[in-house]
Amino acid sequence: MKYIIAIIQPDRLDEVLMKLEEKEIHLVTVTQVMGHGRQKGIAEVYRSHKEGGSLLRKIKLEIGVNEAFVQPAIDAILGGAQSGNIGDGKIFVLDINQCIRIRTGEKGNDAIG
Amino acid sequence: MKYIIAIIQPDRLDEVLMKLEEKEIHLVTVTQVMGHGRQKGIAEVYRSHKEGGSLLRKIKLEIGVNEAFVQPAIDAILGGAQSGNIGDGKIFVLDINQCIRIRTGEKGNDAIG
Amino acid sequence: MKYIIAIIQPDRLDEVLMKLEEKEIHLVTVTQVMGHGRQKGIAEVYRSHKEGGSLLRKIKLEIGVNEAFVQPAIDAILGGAQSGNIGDGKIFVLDINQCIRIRTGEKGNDAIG
Amino acid sequence: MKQKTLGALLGLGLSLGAWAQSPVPTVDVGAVTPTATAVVEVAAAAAAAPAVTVNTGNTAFMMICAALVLLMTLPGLALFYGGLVRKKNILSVLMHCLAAAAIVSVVWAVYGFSFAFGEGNAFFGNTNHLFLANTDGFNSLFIADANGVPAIVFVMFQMTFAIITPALIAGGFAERMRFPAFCLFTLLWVSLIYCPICHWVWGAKGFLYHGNADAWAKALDFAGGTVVHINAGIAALVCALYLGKRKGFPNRLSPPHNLPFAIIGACLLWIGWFGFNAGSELACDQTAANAMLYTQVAAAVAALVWLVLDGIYHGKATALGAITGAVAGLVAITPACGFVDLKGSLFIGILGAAAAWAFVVYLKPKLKLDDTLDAFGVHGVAGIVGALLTGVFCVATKDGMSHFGQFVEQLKAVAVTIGFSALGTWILLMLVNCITKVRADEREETVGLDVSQHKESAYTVID
Amino acid sequence: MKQKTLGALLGLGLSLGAWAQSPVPTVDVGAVTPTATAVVEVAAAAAAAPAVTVNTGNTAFMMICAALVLLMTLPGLALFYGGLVRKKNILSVLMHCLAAAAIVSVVWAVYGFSFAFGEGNAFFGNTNHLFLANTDGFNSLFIADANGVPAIVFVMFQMTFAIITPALIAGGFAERMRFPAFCLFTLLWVSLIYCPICHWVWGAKGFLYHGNADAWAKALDFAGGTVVHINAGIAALVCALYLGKRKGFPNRLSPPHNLPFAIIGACLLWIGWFGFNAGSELACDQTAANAMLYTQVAAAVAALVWLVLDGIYHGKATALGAITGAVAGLVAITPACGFVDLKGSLFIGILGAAAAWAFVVYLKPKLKLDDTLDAFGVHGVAGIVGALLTGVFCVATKDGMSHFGQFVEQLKAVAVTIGFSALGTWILLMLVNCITKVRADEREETVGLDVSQHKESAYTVID
Amino acid sequence: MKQKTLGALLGLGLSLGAWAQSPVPTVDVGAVTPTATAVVEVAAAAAAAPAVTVNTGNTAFMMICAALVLLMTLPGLALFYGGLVRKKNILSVLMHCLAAAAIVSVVWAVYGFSFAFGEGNAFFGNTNHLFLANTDGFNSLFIADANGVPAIVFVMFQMTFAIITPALIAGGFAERMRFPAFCLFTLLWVSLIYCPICHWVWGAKGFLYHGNADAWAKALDFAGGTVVHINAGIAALVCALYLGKRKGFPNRLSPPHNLPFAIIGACLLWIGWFGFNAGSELACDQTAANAMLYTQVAAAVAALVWLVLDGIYHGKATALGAITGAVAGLVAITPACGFVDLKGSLFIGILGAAAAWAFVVYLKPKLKLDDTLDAFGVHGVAGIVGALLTGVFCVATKDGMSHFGQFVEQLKAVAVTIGFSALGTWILLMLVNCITKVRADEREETVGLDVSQHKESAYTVID
Ligand SMILES: Nc1ncnc2c1ncn2[C@@H]1O[C@H](COP(=O)(O)OP(=O)(O)O)[C@@H](O)[C@H]1O
Ligand SMILES: Nc1ncnc2c1ncn2[C@@H]1O[C@H](COP(=O)(O)OP(=O)(O)O)[C@@H](O)[C@H]1O
Ligand SMILES: Nc1ncnc2c1ncn2[C@@H]1O[C@H](COP(=O)(O)OP(=O)(O)O)[C@@H](O)[C@H]1O
Repeated sequence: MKYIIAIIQPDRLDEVLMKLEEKEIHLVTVTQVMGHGRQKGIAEVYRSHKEGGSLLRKIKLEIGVNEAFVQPAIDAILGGAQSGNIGDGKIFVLDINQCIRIRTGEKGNDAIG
Repeated sequence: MKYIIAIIQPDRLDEVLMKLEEKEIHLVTVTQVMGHGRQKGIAEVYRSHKEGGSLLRKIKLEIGVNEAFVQPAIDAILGGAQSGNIGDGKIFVLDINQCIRIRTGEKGNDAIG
Repeated sequence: MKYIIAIIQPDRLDEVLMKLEEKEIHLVTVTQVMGHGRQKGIAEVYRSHKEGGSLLRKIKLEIGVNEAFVQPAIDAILGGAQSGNIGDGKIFVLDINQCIRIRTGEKGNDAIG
Repeated sequence: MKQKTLGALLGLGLSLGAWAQSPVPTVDVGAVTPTATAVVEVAAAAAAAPAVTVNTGNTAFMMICAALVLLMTLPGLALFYGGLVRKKNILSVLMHCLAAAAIVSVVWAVYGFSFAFGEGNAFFGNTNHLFLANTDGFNSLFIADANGVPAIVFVMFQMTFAIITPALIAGGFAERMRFPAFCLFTLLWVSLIYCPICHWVWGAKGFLYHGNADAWAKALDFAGGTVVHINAGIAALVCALYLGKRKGFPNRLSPPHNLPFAIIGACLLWIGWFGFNAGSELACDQTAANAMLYTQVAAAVAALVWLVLDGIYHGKATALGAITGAVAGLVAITPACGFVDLKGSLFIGILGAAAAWAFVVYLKPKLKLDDTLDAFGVHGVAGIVGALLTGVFCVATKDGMSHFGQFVEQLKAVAVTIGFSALGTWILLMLVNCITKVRADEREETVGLDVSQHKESAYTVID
Repeated sequence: MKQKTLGALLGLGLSLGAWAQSPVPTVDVGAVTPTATAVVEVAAAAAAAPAVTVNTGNTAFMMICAALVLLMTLPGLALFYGGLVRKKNILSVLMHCLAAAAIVSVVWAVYGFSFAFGEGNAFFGNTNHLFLANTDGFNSLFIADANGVPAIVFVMFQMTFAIITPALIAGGFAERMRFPAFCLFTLLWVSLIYCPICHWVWGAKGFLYHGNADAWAKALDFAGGTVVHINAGIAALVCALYLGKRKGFPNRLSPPHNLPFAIIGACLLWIGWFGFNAGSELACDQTAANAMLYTQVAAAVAALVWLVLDGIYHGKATALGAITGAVAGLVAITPACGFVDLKGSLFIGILGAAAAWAFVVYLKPKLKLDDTLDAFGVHGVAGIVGALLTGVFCVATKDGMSHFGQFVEQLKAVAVTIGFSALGTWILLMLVNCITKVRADEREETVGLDVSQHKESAYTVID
Repeated sequence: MKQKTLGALLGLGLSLGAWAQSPVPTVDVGAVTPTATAVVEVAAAAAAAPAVTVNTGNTAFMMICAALVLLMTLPGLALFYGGLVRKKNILSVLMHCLAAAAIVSVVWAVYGFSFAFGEGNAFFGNTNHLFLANTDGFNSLFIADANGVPAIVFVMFQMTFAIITPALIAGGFAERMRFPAFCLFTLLWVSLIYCPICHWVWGAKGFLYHGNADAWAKALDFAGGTVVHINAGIAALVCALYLGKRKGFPNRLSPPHNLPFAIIGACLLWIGWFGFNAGSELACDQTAANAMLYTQVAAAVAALVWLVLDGIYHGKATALGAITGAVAGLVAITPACGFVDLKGSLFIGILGAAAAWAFVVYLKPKLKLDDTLDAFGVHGVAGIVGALLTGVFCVATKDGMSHFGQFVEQLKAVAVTIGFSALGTWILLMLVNCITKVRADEREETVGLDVSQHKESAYTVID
């Protein structure tokens, strides 16, 4: 089982979720995050005080999947989030060594979906 | 050392934290997240605009523990968060290969607790 | 490749980001979290209702790096976040087994930076 | 001879005129009989004058005061309450105020005003003013009349009182009442509880109206301590008991989700209260001016008292304490503001806040009572203290009775109000519950009333 | 003989005086003929009196009303709109209201008032009042005059109307218009669209002013149904069409980011509307009082109608529905509030809200029209309904024409307003677009107008 | 012969009456000597009339204005300041306004008013009005009297000025002052700094009061440029310097946590300012009307100026700039609004905003001054500019002195205010610091003043 973490642009969320649904990936956890990256934001000003604008709003997706779904998930995310512009974000894939469905207590591959 | 990630219903947070305390697990990081899952929310309406209501408020817990505490932690979470209803959430267990306590710089198993 | 998760005090964020920049680590994802820890907050009161104050505002950093950058990243975080007081937080290091840059689709070590 | 009478007549006319600020005609009584007719005509006109003339100053004052009292509910009270609940319930609380305003406004225009202020008898109004019949121009039934304020302004001003009272009750059942039940309850409560009590205390023939010579209790209630605050406070207590505790009470309560909202609301309540208290004089005169100042002083000193008590008891002066204290002071001074002096307003503010603090902060936790937003703790307790102290600190008692005598009159009015409001509210709740479930079920409560009752969320999480 | 006439003269003077609240002089008629002269002088003085005296009551009322109408825009409308957009665009919406207030205030003082209310002819004002020339003291050109209200107060009161109208339009182009274009558009629109229409409908010689004997259409518009609401609603519709849909419309819309803000805004609009409607009487009298009450009733019943329709159609009564309904009712009653009775206000509130609901909730999605905040759906639709129904429910038609005749007059005024506003707005948009791009480009829209237009974010994420 | 005098007498009585809107008595002078007595009585009564009658229009106006000025502090200023600080400090800022209102209200009623407005001498008031003694009915000491406004209304109106002034200072020490110290400081400051300056500038015998024939400086200050804004601005500067910089200043500052709050606050300040400026006429007349319009125009043009300067300097017009500019304009026009004309109000608005902008945006960063919310930059700078320009643009100078002469008078008053306020504030801070620590320690500042000073958090993170 793999734990997929993806950071994407906020306005791509709906698109990505749609694409994931198409691949039968229904279970996703979404978090609002701030990204510090290559992409430079518009500097903000408040009277005399200037803000670097180095932290930009991003969306983080977390998806626990079985091996079979790793590639489909990645494709779905690329499909929905890729604009070719700086700031599109990243996908990280980590290993899961246990997964439990709280509702039922099921374990492992059956629990993840 | 293991990194436990649990997604639970918001109204179960206090219960889970209490149960964790009982198991001597005091260190937890809590994040507000939105869950896209099997559980369907109540569709919302704003004048003519309908919202799917497919994203529901959830709470994410992150707990770094030594092997000995993995099962107790899982039990505590199940004990506090299980209602038997769709939407109860998931627990994921990942491997940690290093842990450092910022305050002291301690490393490994002594640092985690 | 490693996935570094650090929980720090909110007022240390700028410092840590600066230190990371010095080490040429530009890509960071920042999340607002609540910490349940050894550090006890100031109990709050609302008329007759008392709040434990057991959840404190913290900042979570996530940094995906190549092996070579793991130690520099840790040093930067320690350098920026260490005050010696309870509540300074933790650093966790996890394994990444795949990383993709959404913008280009690049994979692995080239993608992470 | 003639000349003497003339001097008198002039003096009289003068003072009369000054008092009512209406033009004072005088006639040549030196020129005898021939003009007799003319004299009569004119004299008649003169007598009528006060009644037929709009006093623009008083009328402007009353219209603005009505707007200020509505501001107390929309958005004052809505925010004061809304900021104190959980994120998932704020819209339901705001809706309590919005729906109350909408429902009561229509009810008041259609029959509420007639039931409350129709002359009727000691207990009920009548149907003379259904659909605001007989409220054109001036109507000597309503005191405002004598001040050159059109009856319709009186209707509007009183409407805003009828709106805020049921809205106040929401503090008792917030976070757990179903919306349909709320609407029905509000409709019935304002018709069957508020209108009668309003008639008793302020109706020309009401049996608690000090202006009514043969009232059973000549209670002083300048701006609605009994009618509005005790009444709403008691009803809130009954609702809290009838509905039972919220899920997770008292161990898993959340703190206020947005204290700044609560503070904005409290500030607007404070400002609007000037319209509530000073406006209750129904004219813009010395008494109204005093009422405004005493209202301000009582609110201020009450806020200080709460801050000090919080400081002693909790170790810190809290912002929520400051606004709660201010509101308690405003509630306490409401029945008194037109009858007391500076000293009285200071004492009433201090004692009202102290009593409310003792109940809300000290006693309530022991009682395990889930009065969500302390509608009873603040409006009920401070309201009762204020109503009783009005008898103690009033500068002039009714018909010069002893202050103790006045205190007893106050006590009688308070007792009647408490009894009727408590009993009536309980009965209405049971009635409503037969028609539509009053209490939200566990799931509705867990997901929050905003989504479960209104299919809306107040805020977006991801933007 | 003489005595008789004299008696009459006194009676007259008396009533006159009473009506204008000016002192009533009386003369020694015992001493016959010789004083004839004196009599005349005095009578003259008496007649002149109203014009030269400030009526403090009316003036106080009008000044507070002006403040209330400004409150409708700052922060009422700003919040009502701002709460409904996305987090990343709220500042841009608030800026629409702030900038409109700043720009229009200056324009109005410099030439706007003169263009709108200068006597001029049937179509345009004149330049007699540039920089507020000839507005000291009293000016019989402006009705306020007769009520003892200084002309400058009339200028101020009307200024607040000129401010809110362009601000209302923002509802149509919110979340996608560039700020420089907005400023230029507002400047031109208030000068070339608002001022003329204002002159037609309220100018002494305007061809749509019922007070003008030789008007082409004697339309009744008490407080600005055509001038403000239909005008702004149509302009908003045109802007929405000209600018096109927002990115992601209609599939990827976000819900309101802060409904409580929208509700606070609606409440302040409601309160301020009393100044808007009652103040339009330009005096504090019976009519103003009626206007206030009818405004309240129409808003309340309209809110209920929307709640019921939402309940039937969506299954739940929504908070956004409650405030949208209330605003629709306020819009609908605006042209009517001084001409109808309770019955009329109830019907107009009901029908105005029902029509707006049908368009906004039912029809709009089918039209795929991106009127961001339903400025047309609420102000345009309810405005038109209200303007037409004023002809149906007015208690007294103009010159006692038939209600059908009055309805036709209303229709003519509405048609002219719609035509001119639509055409003029479209032309101005094209004009502005030649000077500076009107529509934000995709990137500006994606990152949000707050950052892209103002280099600011409304809220901090990490604190 | 007699008849002639009679005519004159009538004419006089008439105009007099008209002016004071009080009933005009007339007597039969045709019937000669015998009634002499009667005549005298009545005449006396007539003369007294204006003084003993409440002018309902003026009184209503003043009471509403007092409410508007309180609205400026609660919640206007509270939100304007609160929205600009960090999430963890907003409650502490709101508390500055709430506590100031509570403390000052009591102080004012008990002795503040007496110290400020008791006749006393050129420098101090007296104790004649402790506990508001001798403020019943009318008191010729206070100009309001002549306008038929009860003295108690004047007390209330002035109380709201005494409340907002210390609240304004909070802008200078926000985010780092301990609450107990704040309370003590406010108590002392209002008693020992505000009251005296208020007496100097507005007290009948004040040595800076233009109405005082033997004043040392006949400075024109219509609504409190020196007393309120310069005074508070300077005190804020001194506090900022005394307390030192906040932790992390200037490199690790956070942006405003909730700009919409700041904008709501600014809008309410704007609206309330009408009460502040127009109300300072103490009557509802032509001057008050002018003051209102000029206030509006100055605020509007000032907002535009700031937007343009931001546009040039930062590349974009900012929302924070719009409201900061508006407030600067309002501050600048405050001393002038009753003395200038349209031209003057435009220039004062422009120059006031330009000066404040230059200091806040351009100069301040170079000075490394941590005036948290620019209380000095806005109120101090614009206040000084406005006070001085009042001498330049006033339509009529005092005693027809040259405009340069008037300018010098203004300068003298400004200098005295600055000197006294600066010195006094510094001394009080040192004094307070001996009793209780003024500056929050590092930990209190880091966790935030809300939790460390009040044991509360403004918002919930997890719901
Ligand atoms: N190595 C990384 N570790 C943590 N977060 C990252 C990393 N790389 C990218 N991100 C997240 O993705 C966002 C987009 O990064 P950016 O560098 O703009 O994308 P790109 O890879 O297209 O240049 C960043 O703001 C950051 O939040
Ligand atoms: N595989 C997963 N990956 C990421 N998040 C998940 C996953 N499974 C469940 N979740 C989170 O848990 C929440 C509950 O999921 P749901 O399917 O409703 O629970 P259940 O497993 O009881 O059916 C989801 O909203 C989502 O946030
Ligand atoms: N083992 C852990 N798992 C998850 N979060 C942790 C863990 N240890 C520390 N944290 C986070 O770091 C924060 C600081 O923890 P605390 O115990 O106060 O630090 P210290 O290690 O200095 O005692 C906690 O509030 C929590 O959010």
